[in-house]
Formats: sequence, C-alpha cells, structure tokens
Amino acid sequence: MSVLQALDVGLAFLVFAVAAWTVFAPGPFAATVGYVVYGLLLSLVWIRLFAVDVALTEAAIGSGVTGVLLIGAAARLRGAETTPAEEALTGLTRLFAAGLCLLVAAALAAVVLLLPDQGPTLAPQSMERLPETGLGNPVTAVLIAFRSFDTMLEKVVLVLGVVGVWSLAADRYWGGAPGEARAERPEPTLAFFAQVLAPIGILVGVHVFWVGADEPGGAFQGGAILAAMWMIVMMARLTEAPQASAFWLRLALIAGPAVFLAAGVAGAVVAGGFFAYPPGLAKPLILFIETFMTFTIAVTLPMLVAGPPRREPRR
Amino acid sequence: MSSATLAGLVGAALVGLGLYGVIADPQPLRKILAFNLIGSGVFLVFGIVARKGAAAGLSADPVPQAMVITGIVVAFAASALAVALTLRLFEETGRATLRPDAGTKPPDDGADAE
Amino acid sequence: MSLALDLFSIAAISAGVFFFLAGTVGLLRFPDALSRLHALTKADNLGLGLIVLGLLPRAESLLAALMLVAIWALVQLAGATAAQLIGRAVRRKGPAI
Amino acid sequence: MSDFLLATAGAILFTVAVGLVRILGGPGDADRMMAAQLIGTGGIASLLLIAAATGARGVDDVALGLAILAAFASAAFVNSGAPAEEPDPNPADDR
Repeated sequence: MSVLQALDVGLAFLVFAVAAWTVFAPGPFAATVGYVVYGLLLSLVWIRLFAVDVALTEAAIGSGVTGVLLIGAAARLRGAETTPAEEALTGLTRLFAAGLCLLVAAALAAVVLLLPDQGPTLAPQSMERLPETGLGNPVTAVLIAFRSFDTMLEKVVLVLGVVGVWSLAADRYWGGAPGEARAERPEPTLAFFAQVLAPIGILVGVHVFWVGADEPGGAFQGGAILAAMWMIVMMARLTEAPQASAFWLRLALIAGPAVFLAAGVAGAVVAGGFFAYPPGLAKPLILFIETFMTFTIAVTLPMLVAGPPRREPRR
Repeated sequence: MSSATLAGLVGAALVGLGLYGVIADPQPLRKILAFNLIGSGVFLVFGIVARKGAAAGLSADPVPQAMVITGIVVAFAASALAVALTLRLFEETGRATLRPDAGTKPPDDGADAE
Repeated sequence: MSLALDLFSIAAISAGVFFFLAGTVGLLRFPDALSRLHALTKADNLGLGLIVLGLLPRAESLLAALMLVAIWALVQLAGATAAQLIGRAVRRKGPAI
Repeated sequence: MSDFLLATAGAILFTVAVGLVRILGGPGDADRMMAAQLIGTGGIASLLLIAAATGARGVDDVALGLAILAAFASAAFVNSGAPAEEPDPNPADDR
C-alpha cells in the first residue's frame, strides 16, 4: 500500500467518523459543528477525485456559506431541544430503521463495486466541442454551454428559494429587511476583520470567476466567495440587509436567470437553436452571461442565509 | 482498491447514515443535517462515475462534475428554506418539534404567511 | 543545491507538523477554554507558517509562492479573529458556553 | 520527496482528527468551535501538501477559498443570538 492509498483510507475513515458524529452527536450544536468540519473534509475528498471545480464549490458553499447558515440557526435554536424521552423512537423502530439504512447503503456499495473500471463517458464529446465555446475549462463549458438549460433552471430554483424564505415573514414585516440592523458601534474585532477581508475576498471572488473560463473556478464559486464577503460585512453590522421590497434587490435576484434566458431565446432566433450561441461570439457571450450569474449568486446566497424579513418596512 | 472506489463506498455509507438520521432524529435541524449527508453521499457516488469516465486527457468526466456543482447549490437553497421554516416554527411555538400536537402559543400578528 | 533545498523543506515541514501536534495536545490537555484557545493559535501561526515556508522552494513560479504566502496571511487573520471572538464569547457568557 | 509530503499531510490530518474526536464532545460549544478552527487550518495545510505532492492544478485556489472562509463559522457562532449592541462588560481591556 502506497502512502497515497494510506492517506485515502485515512481520509475516508475521517469523513465517515465525522458524518457519524453529525448523526449521533449529543446536541444539535455539536452536530452542526460536526457538519461544518465534514464539509471541509469533503472538499479534500473532491481534490482526491480530481474534481477541483467541485472541491472549490464544496469549500465555498458546502463549508463556508452553509456553515454560517447552520451554525447561526443552531445558536438561535439553543434551548429549543426536545427532551429525548419525549420523541425518541422506540428501540424496535430504531432497529428497523437501522436495518433499512444498512440495506440501502449495502445496495449502493454493491453498485459502486460493480461499476466497470472504464465507465461510459461524455468526456471525449466535451473535449471535441470545447474549442467551439472558446473556453478551456470543460466543466464551465458543460455548465454554461452544453447543459445551459439545467444551469439556468438551477438559478430559477435559487430565486424560488428566496421567495420561499421571504414568504415566511410575519405579515407586519412583509417587505421589510431581514437580519440585524446596522450597528452604531459594531463589535471592533469583527468590524476590523470584515474591513480587511472584504476587499481581498472580492478580489479573490472575481479572480475565481475570471479564471473559471480556463482553469478550475467559475460563476458559482466566484459568486459564492463574493456572497460570503457581503455576509461578513453584514455579520459585522457595518451594513444591513436591504429591504425585501427594494427594487434593485429584486432586479439583482433575477438578473442572472433573466439574462441567461434572453441569451437562450436570442440563440433560437440568431443561431438556429434554443440556447445555441453564434459561432465566434460564444466566448464573449458566455462571459457576459456568467458575469450576471456571478452577480446574482453573490446577492442570492446572503439573502437565503439572512432569512425572512424581521423588521418593519420603512416607507 | 482505487481511491475512486473508496470514495464511492464512503458515499454509500453516508447515504445510509443520513437516511438513519432523517428517520431517527426527532429535531428538525438535525434532520436537515442528515438530509444534507444523504445529498453529499449521492454527490460522491456521482463523483466516482465522473472519475471512472476519465478519458480524452481529462482525469474526470466533466458532465457529472457540472451536475454535482449545480446539485450543491440547489441543496444549499433547499437547506436555507428548511432552516427558515424551522426558525419560524420555533418563533411561533417556542419549540422546534415536528410533533403536530405540541403546544402552540397564539401568533402575535394575526394571519400568518403559509 | 536541490538536495539542500529538499533538506530545508523537510526540516521546515517537520517542524510545522510538530506545532500542529503541539496545538492539538494543548487543546486536549489545557484546563480552561482560554488557555486551550492559546494552544490553538499556535497551530495557525507556526504550524501552517512553517509548512508554507517548507513548500516555498517547491513552488512552480513566483506567483504560486506569493499565493502560498497569501494563504498563510489569510489564515493568520482568520485565526486571530476567531480566537478573539471565541475568547470574548467565553468571557462574556462564562466557560459553560 | 512526494511520499514525504503525503505522509506529513496524513500526519497532520491524523493529529487534528484525534483532537477533533476528543474535543467535539468538548466541555462547551466554544471548544467545539476551536476544534472546527483547528481542523480548518489542518485541512488547508494538508491540502497544500497534497497539491505539492500530486501536482494537481487549481488546488491553491481551493486553499485560498478555504482560508478566506476560515473564520466564518466562528463569526456566525459569536454573532447569532446576541442582542444588538450588547455593551461589553469590560470595554477598557478589549485586547
């Protein structure tokens, strides 16, 4: 067994152990911290699977932004834990559930073991058509060109998520601002951190978006880092979330999917197919769409984390 | 055993663990965590399909990778909605439980959004 | 020359691992939350710092080397901030938190 | 040399994991956050080592992303639940 294999086995055990902790931890907060650690370890696993784009997404969204969402929720739910005796399943049900889950896991494991070493693949086709898009990163090409309909609809899902979260607001807060208000005297440590980090993070976010055309990276990852920067500035209470009724905010939330859809329709007229890009113009068009998508992601993710409006709207 | 197969087995185990958590954990927040475990397990199995599709000079098939990336983002949106629902439930009832007969306090603002 | 650089890398990285070990042992053994916090920051500063130092001669370009240093600096900033925040939370709400 | 780098990556992960297993059960939530912080740094360190050993492209961007987001969990931990502008009991000795 080589050192690399030993490392893989160790990493696999570690991921499994932390996941088990997340399920079996004594309290919800302990479980949530376990989940954040788990997200971080998962991005190491993705590196080992040579899926650097996925690793970057997992690091930014799976670990960073989700961590803020879940830890914030766990801290707010402190004291709301139900007593175990009140709701715990009986031993027999528990055993039955465990058996079922074991069965599902075993079936899936069998499928994994039965997979052929060289599976069916779309990699040659992707590489063959890659030059037509002008991009160097096949994953970005799949996202924005080859399977663009998927990606556009996925942006729509994000918008629907925001609509769902906002609709949970109490009636009198409808249209108001979510999250905490801006503080007159922000906590100095967090304020300093946010002030130093935000410019660097914005630079890195734009960098990750820009190199995504040719190297690992792209709109999702760059947008998530930008989103995180807005979140830290709001967490430091240097600024506050905009009102849900703000026109510019609603415009920003739909800018990505709207531009994407418009490009798709334009493709149907000009290039002879829905979501077809005219040859030669593909790369500038893709970057144009990606710019708006990055912007929309950077606005949408903080709104999802901020939750429903919690303050009365100002007129 | 290759590192891809190993990751796939971890993915299978994660799906099992997460499923157990969704069934057996009474607290909504922990159900959300467990559901995310199922999700990432499925993503990992997808990941090894990508890895086993290595061809044409790429070390992994880009199509499943792109689908996992969209999947991670959608999973986040779903988690955010679920967390918002849980917090709203806690605000309304003072408790975070999915039991229908748990005590409720009267809402403070009349009609509520669904 | 490359042998000397390799030796330098090995020495620095080994020292880095030692500080990770020290940080972990401190986290496990120290009696109260604030001194555990103190042990933790050693892993951030020195552990990662020495590993980055050891990897610098192996960087492919000047840009890659600068990237390594930037990562270390960012972790420093994050570590110092997190330690401050956790420390204040502990002091404000008592060690039970 | 790359075997050495991988071995150290493994050693760091193992060390940090041992700490993690113990401290996640930790006496308090602050200790759990410390464990998360420690494994964040350890993860970045082993990521850099694995990248140097296997020569995978773009990994330094992942490490950069993780480094930027390293303090976010702690910030969320401290921030949520605290009432707005809670006065510090000892403002004089903040540092």
